[in-house]
Amino acid sequence: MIAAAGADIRAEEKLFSELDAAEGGDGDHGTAIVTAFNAMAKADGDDFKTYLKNLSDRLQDEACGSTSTLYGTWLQGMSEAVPANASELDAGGVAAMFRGGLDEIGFVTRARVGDKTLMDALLPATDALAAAQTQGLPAMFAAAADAAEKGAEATGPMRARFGRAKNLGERSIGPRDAGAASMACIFRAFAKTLN
Amino acid sequence: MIAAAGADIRAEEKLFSELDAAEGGDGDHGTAIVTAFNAMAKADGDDFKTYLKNLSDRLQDEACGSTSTLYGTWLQGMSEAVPANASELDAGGVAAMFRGGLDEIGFVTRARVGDKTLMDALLPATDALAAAQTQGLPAMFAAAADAAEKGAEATGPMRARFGRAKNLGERSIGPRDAGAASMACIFRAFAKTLN
Amino acid sequence: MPMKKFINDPANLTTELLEGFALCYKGKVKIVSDKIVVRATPKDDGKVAIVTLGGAGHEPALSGFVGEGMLDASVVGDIFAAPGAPKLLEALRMLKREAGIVLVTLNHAGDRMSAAKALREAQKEGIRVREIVTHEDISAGVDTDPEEKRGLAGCIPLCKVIGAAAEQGQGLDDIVEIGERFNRQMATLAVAMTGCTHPQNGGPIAVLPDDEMEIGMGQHGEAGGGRSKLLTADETAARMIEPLTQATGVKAGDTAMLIINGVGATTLMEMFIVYRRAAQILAAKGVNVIPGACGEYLTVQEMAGFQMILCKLDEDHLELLKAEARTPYWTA
Amino acid sequence: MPMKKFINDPANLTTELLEGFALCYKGKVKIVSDKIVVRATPKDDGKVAIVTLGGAGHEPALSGFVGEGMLDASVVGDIFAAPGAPKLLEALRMLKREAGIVLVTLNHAGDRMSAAKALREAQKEGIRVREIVTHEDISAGVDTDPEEKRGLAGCIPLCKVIGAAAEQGQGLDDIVEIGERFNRQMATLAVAMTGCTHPQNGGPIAVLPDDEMEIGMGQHGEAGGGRSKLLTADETAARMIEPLTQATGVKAGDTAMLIINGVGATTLMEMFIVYRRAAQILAAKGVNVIPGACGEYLTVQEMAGFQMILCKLDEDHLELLKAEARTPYWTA
Ligand SMILES: Nc1ncnc2c1ncn2[C@@H]1O[C@H](COP(=O)(O)OP(=O)(O)O)[C@@H](O)[C@H]1O
Ligand SMILES: Nc1ncnc2c1ncn2[C@@H]1O[C@H](COP(=O)(O)OP(=O)(O)O)[C@@H](O)[C@H]1O
Ligand SMILES: [Mg+2]
Ligand SMILES: [Mg+2]
Ligand SMILES: [Mg+2]
Ligand SMILES: [Mg+2]
Repeated sequence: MIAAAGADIRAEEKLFSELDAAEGGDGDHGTAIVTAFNAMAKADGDDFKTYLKNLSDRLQDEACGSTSTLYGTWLQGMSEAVPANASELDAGGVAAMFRGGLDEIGFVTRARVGDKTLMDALLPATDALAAAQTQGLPAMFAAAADAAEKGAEATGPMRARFGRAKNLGERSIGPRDAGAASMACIFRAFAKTLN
Repeated sequence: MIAAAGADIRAEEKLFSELDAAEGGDGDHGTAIVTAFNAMAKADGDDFKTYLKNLSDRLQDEACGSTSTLYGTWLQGMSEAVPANASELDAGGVAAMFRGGLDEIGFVTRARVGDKTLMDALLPATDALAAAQTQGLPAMFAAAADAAEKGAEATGPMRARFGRAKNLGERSIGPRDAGAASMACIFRAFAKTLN
Repeated sequence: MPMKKFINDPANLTTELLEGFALCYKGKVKIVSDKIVVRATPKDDGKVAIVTLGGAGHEPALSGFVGEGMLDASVVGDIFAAPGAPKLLEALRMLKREAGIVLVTLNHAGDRMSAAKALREAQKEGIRVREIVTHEDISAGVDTDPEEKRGLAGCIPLCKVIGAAAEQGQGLDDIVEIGERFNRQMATLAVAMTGCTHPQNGGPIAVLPDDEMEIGMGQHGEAGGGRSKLLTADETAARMIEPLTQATGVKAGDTAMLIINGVGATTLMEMFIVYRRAAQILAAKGVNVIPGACGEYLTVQEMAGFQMILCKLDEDHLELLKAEARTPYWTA
Repeated sequence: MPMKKFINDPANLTTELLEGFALCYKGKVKIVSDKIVVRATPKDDGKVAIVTLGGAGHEPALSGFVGEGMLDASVVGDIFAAPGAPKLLEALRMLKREAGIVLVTLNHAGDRMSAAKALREAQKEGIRVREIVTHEDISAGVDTDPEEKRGLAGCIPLCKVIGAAAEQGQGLDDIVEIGERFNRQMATLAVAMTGCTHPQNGGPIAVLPDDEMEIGMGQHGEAGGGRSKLLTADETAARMIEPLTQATGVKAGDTAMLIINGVGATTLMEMFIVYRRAAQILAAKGVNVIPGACGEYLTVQEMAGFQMILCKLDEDHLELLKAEARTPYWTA
């Protein structure tokens, strides 16, 4: 799943950097997220907990910027939320894992829905996973991908309140948030591999 | 005469800077020669010797670069070549005055005709003044202006061997030399005021 | 138009630039563990250590100020990107000492998040460390919540001051007090005239129309809101020094220092001309302006523009600024 | 496109920039007689004085190196233009002393002509002064007549060396010998990637196509002849360090110093990357490369490019380079 998402992310690298620049950021989100996936490609681990922790560590070691800490924290939270030695997860376990990731991110940033950050995609996607728990993994991820995409779309007319883009004020309105767009791309890739 | 030449020089300021840049110099000859004429406008003196010396001093005080020393030296040489207290000069005196200026410039630079510098205009103009001595001042300056202009024209196809432009080598070929062009402009202005 | 920079593979930018920096100043600094710049000869560990973190691409900042009298370590991220929390934690472990550590964090989301994560872990491990967050950019308005204000080049004189205090052997709490007082009394405002290119992806940052400039530009070319037609140097200086004076509260009889930090393509010629007018305006207000600095300290690639930093100084700051410093890019 | 610079009336550029410079570094320098920059506290006049001359627009050069351990005076012309001979003569009169004066002249037509005129007059007046002409630019070819080679930023380490010798109280002849030996053993090569704008007339200098660079560019953007497509940092470093090694004769076992002088818009990031490769190549040849410098010392407005300076060092040079210097833009 990481490999598939990595491929889709790499294909859109330029777009993510352009969105970062367009909303008033420093135009490097594409570079950051691609570096993150390159780092994650080197991770391994026999069970979910170890693998997720390894993903988090690799990513934080090699990727920099907000992306490093946000994604690193997300993966770390997921790792902490899965049981030790588990090498399979049921629908409830997956939903709990993503909930754990979201909770941990909440510790490093105060951003929530409406602040024009990746939280606009991640929050509804995590909620959708939980809501669709009874319908099995493919349906859960399809719902999450739709929710993430809708969330990312909605960031266009928002005014950035966190991250570098916030300094632009009114002028940040228009383009989607770079981090929300890449997060939606990741959930879409997850959904595709499960179908 | 200085005032008239100054007006013509000012009108062409941009051209002289462009020629300086085009032949591979630093694109400031227009600025330098205009500064020189602004400085000279403040000079006075009751006789030729004092006035010329004053022109030279003012110019060297305020103008900078090669122009400062070349023109300053030229005027100083002229001052030294005229008799003390003279407030009028006959044709021979004028020719001798310009000859003195040229000789003194020869002290600060080894450039001669063919090196793509102001010497390509000044040398033939000074010779023409001497050659036309018997025909009176207006004819002398008309001949000098023609000679200076022909000399400046001829610098186009030359390869610069002195000044900043020399570093361009082959690529200095094409545009006229900036200093030769401004020198020709000065002689033309002198010729016009005498007509 | 292709990007015109002297670089090799964009992926290796930070590693290569740090290698070159360390080779060039090998008497003064060295790289440990890939992205941590430390002094060639460490400071006596009975003294408080000063550490900072930040992305690359802003050279000489921040690593150029590692050395005698200023920083003990600079933890470097990728271009314009904060280093990850694990790297910072590693540096904090390396400098762990009873006297303690001061971590200087510029207020940018990435740096703050890395610092928060690393500090939480460091404190768990019993490392004695206190953070000073700089947020002296007044482009969002003098009265804006400090949490919302960016940290710009004002961190450099701040590091000079606390670095000197640490060198004197002052205690952790005193150093933090001196630093926070300096922090509160300084303000920075940036202006940009042209954008620049991101050296990794070649993309444009902060494009400005041919006849406009922007007061309030951020450290990475993030926009600031104060667009105007081109102004003269004197007009620009006046527009910037007035709010800075207001923000710092500098008034007649006070002592202050003025720094012009070029961000890339703006010449020292221009910085001197701007410094001149700003210093004249301060002098006319009766402020005692001590010698300052004009130069490139914290840059934004080849962007044309500068940051104007005004620091109101107390007696102790004045003395600490004068104390010996021998880093690659700041000496006293 | 209008010129984008923070300036006022272009006619006052030099005066205003010098005023700003002197205000900013008032503890170290002051302006006398309009365009002569001297130390705030003069050196003991039992010691030889070091003077140089040159146009403005190259800041911090040359006035930025006036101060303890380097220059006693810098005589400044207008933008890119040598000062007139009378100004230089005035400075020589001001510094007249039995110990003598060394005048450092960069080999450019205007500077040479002013120096020649002023020296002739000074000698008539019994002022003891000797000239060192720098002409270390090898762009015209290593074997070119020195009279035909330009003086670039190599004059700065040269001034450091002779400045230190003067500070030690060495005699005029010894200082000239040390300086001429340093002069013969150094070489500089410049490269440009973009042109710049003349700050007085707004005209373009040294326009380069979007995908080309030029090795051999002069101090004022005068062309040099080595046009090529854009090269990487490593390729550029290799193409430049090889002829410099040849010109200086640096070989295994020798000690050398490498300096990268940014001319305007090129970032320190890039200079470090270039320094890295050039130093690695020298080290691979068995050369002992001592700590060097990367920074903007002698600039050409906002041009992108740099000068690479290689100096082969004798024992005495090595020691003189390390001696204390506390000028605004060069310290040791
Ligand atoms: N404080 C924050 N809280 C939540 N998300 C943030 C925050 N700061 C940045 N982001 C997210 O990170 C994205 C930018 O990532 P990136 O460009 O890699 O970081 P940087 O700001 O270090 O250049 C933004 O588009 C936004 O989605
Ligand atoms: N060594 C020299 N000998 C004769 N003329 C020279 C010399 N150097 C420069 N010139 C003349 O001066 C002109 C350039 O003047 P200017 O641009 O004012 O000087 P600078 O070279 O100081 O920028 C050249 O076009 C040339 O005619
Ligand atoms: Mg970004
Ligand atoms: Mg010129
Ligand atoms: Mg970034
Ligand atoms: Mg010139």
